[in-house]
Amino acid sequence: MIDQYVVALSTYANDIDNLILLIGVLVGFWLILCELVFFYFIIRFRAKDGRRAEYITGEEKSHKRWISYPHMLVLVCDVFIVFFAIKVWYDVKQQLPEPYETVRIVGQQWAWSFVHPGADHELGTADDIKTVDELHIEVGKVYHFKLESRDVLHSFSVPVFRLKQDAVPGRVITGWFEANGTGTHDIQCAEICGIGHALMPAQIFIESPERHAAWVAEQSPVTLASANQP
Amino acid sequence: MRPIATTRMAAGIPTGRLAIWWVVASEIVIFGGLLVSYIMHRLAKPEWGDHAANTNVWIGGFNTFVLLTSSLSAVLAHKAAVNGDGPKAAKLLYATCFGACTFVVVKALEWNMEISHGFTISSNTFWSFYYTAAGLHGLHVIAGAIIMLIIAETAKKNLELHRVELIGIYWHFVDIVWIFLFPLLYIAK
Amino acid sequence: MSEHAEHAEHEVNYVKIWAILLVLLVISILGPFVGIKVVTLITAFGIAIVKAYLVAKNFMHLNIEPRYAVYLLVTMLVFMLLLFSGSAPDIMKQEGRNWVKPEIHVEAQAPAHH
Amino acid sequence: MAESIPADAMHAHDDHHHTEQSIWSKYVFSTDHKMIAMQYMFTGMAMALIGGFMAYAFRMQLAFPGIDVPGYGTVTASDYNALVTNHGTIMIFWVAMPVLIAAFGNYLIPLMVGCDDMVFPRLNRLSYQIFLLSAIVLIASFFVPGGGFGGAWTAYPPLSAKSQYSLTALGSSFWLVAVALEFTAFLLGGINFVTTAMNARAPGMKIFDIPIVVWMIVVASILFMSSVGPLIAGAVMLFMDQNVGTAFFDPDKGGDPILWQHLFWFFGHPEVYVVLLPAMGITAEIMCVFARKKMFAYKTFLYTTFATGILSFTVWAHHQFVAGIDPRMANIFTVTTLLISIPIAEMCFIYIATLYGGSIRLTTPMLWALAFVAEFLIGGVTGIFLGASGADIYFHDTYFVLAHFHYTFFPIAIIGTFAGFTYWFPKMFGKMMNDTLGKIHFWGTIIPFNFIFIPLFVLGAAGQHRRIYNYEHFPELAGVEMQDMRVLATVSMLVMLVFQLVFFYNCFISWKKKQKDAGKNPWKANTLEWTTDSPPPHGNWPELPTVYRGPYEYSVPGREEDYFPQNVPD
Repeated sequence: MIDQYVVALSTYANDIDNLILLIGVLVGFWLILCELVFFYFIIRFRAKDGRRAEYITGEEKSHKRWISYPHMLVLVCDVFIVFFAIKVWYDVKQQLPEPYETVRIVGQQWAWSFVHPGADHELGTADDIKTVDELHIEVGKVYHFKLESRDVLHSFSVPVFRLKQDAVPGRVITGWFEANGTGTHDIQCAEICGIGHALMPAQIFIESPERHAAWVAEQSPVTLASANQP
Repeated sequence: MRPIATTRMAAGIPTGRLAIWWVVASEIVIFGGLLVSYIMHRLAKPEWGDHAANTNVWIGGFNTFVLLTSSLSAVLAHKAAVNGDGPKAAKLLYATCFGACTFVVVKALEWNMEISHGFTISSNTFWSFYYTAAGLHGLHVIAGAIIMLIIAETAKKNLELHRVELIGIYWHFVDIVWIFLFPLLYIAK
Repeated sequence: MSEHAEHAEHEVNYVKIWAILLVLLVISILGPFVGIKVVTLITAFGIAIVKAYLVAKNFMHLNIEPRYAVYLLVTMLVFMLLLFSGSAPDIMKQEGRNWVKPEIHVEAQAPAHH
Repeated sequence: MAESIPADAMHAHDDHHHTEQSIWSKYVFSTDHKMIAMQYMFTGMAMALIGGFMAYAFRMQLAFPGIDVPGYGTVTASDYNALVTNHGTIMIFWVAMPVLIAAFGNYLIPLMVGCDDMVFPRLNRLSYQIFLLSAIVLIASFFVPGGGFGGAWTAYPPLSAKSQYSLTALGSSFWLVAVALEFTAFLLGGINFVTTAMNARAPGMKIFDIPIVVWMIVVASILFMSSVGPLIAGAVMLFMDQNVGTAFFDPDKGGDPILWQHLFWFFGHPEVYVVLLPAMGITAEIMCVFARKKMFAYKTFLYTTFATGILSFTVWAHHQFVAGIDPRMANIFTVTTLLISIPIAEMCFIYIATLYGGSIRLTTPMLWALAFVAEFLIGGVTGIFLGASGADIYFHDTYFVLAHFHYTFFPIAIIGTFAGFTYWFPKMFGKMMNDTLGKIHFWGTIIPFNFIFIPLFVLGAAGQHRRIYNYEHFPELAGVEMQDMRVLATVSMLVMLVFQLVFFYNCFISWKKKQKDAGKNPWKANTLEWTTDSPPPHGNWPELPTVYRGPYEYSVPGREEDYFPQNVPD
């Protein structure tokens, strides 16, 4: 349903799409049923000469059944939705698989800056690669991100990953993603952050292992890059 | 001419008193929101105990005494009003107002002292909460005192005596807020 | 008026209540001098609750008001409890699942003396 | 001496002696609940025009980026932010609340419970005056140096708290003061509504004889009063952050921006039900009258209302799923959020069941009421996507959210208002409205409405985020077919705005005596307001009515007429 508009490029994107589809089917059923009955009643019970409306209080059990049974069914649907929603939520937001690398993402008015761990896969070392508005990652690897903000709220949103997380000043929020397809896509800011909110586009470059290694080598400070050569 | 609506009592509580309960209810959530925010910060930050140590328990305690006493005179005013003794109710309301003024004056001196010691509203979040919560409460004290003076004026002429009870309920509520502010801001160290 | 009769029946000695409140106030001020944290908490907040109860019951006359007035006020307190329990996991903690507040060093403007 | 007496004092004087009222005391400083209702109604409608104009300006910018919008000029980024912020604020706080709660509440509660005025007429007048002041402050915020506040209607700090981030130092404070004043006005109004409905009921009107719409306005007022406190406290804190240098929401100095979100949404979610319930009440009232049916399971409807009200206090953090709250809390809030769908679904089932066996006349008010149910269903079910935490990761802050809440707020604030206004117009002004013009206006509003927001659902599903004034920087959103959707939405909105002229024309000609007199009870309805003259005189009835039965005794077997007014003895 969603991948018709935005390709799904993370391991959990399809879970989220399927959850949306499940909800769509369940609520769509109720919506269509209600609207059909509703319009049928409007047409069926139009005022006619000589016919009087019925006197139904709706307080008797036999009448109340007509609303109490459907709402039990709604409850059953809710249980399904809750179950799958929490399952997806747990996978995406609550648990963290072991990372291959961790990147640092910092939002500020009005740019994203990214700190890649570089050749040694460790953040906070001398070979970290700092970029602005460009995030380079390798396909098929689990990444953690440490999300921060320098000034106001921002929201790190990657539609192709179906991922969104607000960056809150004063907090470091950890999340994860694993891309399963290459390409270059939008990173957006999804939380209003001032006048330049619309001018805060960044891009994510999902690269094959070879290209990513080449990018890392190209970006790394020369001495470190040569030091790492065997 | 007063609308007939005001004389009805379908809910079993006279209209004025019913409205005061709703006023108190919505005031509970206003102070509640502020105090819940304060308590969450306070529990998270043990170091606020050190900031709180700079408040003066004796001044706070004296102000609690003043408010409790003014509550007593407010409830005695209500009793006088119930007995139909307007002038006596008015005198007791003036006494309550005197308590309110004492409270505000003591508060002002206390703040003056604290500010001169360098504890201003922007020193840190504890002091921000301290001044905001006490200030919001102080505004209620001042507003209550002004309304009380107006009611005392009419009560003196034996008019609208039911209002004495209404301002009393509001006043006791202001008192109760202070009863909780006192340990929260002064005692918990 | 029936309302007045009701008050007469439940006549309480306001001065006595006031005296009790003052005694409680003294206890809550003296509580911290014992120096035990639990005692301080009880003398501070336990007594605050008792004081508030006494004022609400005897001065605000909640004891002779129809029950729903009490329920109304208690409901508001329950809502505040809800607000607390819903937001405390974020505000009250320094870290939670997948997030942490980095240490911030905030110094109060150094007070001269005291 | 006499000429130096202020109008206010004159008015108090008039009250005692029933002399001829001056124009000031009749229209401006009136304490009559009907006049105050009209003041709220027309202030709300004026604010709706301002809010609609803002929508026009920023939708034009979205469809045709960078053009010189006729009547506005170029929409810059800061203009755009200020426009969306104030469009939202105005439509909720200055249109939905004053019209649905204050105007209909003021007009209907005394008339429907059978008394001559609100129990605190002067408090009522004060409430309106504070409200008017708040509206003036809000409009003034656009004309202060720096321009209007542009931090979204949720006003999340630090953006709203620090002027070096928002660049609107004065605008932010004006906005906040306006909102706080508005809350004060509605606290005063709410106390009045609740007390009136509780205490001033006509003799014989038992608790289950109260019309649904009165119940709904009362429950809404109670919800408002019990949820707004934390936000008022928050507003005080935010104001201090802006102007005094405190740091309640500033993490650099030990505050916490998430705290504001909790304080805001603890009020913000019940607020949805605050405006929803009166609209549901109006709809129920109209559907019973024009289906000539007793309300299906009146008591169950009330109990579901109470359940909704209480549940609405437990769901607020579903607005913050991805806002940095602890992810474990999201699970709890998902459960409570989906639970709230049950009472709301039950209310919709009751509407549908009420139609069964009816004798339905499709007059203009009935069309609006039916449209409310049909459209609100869409808004309701799309909310499930957003309440389910897993799906909300994707949908949060996209146009899907926007389309969802417009599918709830548009039926509430616009359809509900038109339903109520056209239904009670004969009572308010003593004239029938033109039915043909009314229907033209109806279809001219409903059809474009769907064409505005269905494209926005699609855009949301495609990942388009809200509050972005120009999509050219996001290649994935700047595609041709996406832009076509935006143009479709904008054009539909223009069509809808044009059709509103029909409504004003209809009001004008109906009021100008071109239509027939309404008489006391043109719709043959049961509730008490239809037993007095149209428009009701000062004091409402020469002699206040007594109530003998419930409000929805339509088509009672064994009675010749198909209605049975509440004040007619057995």
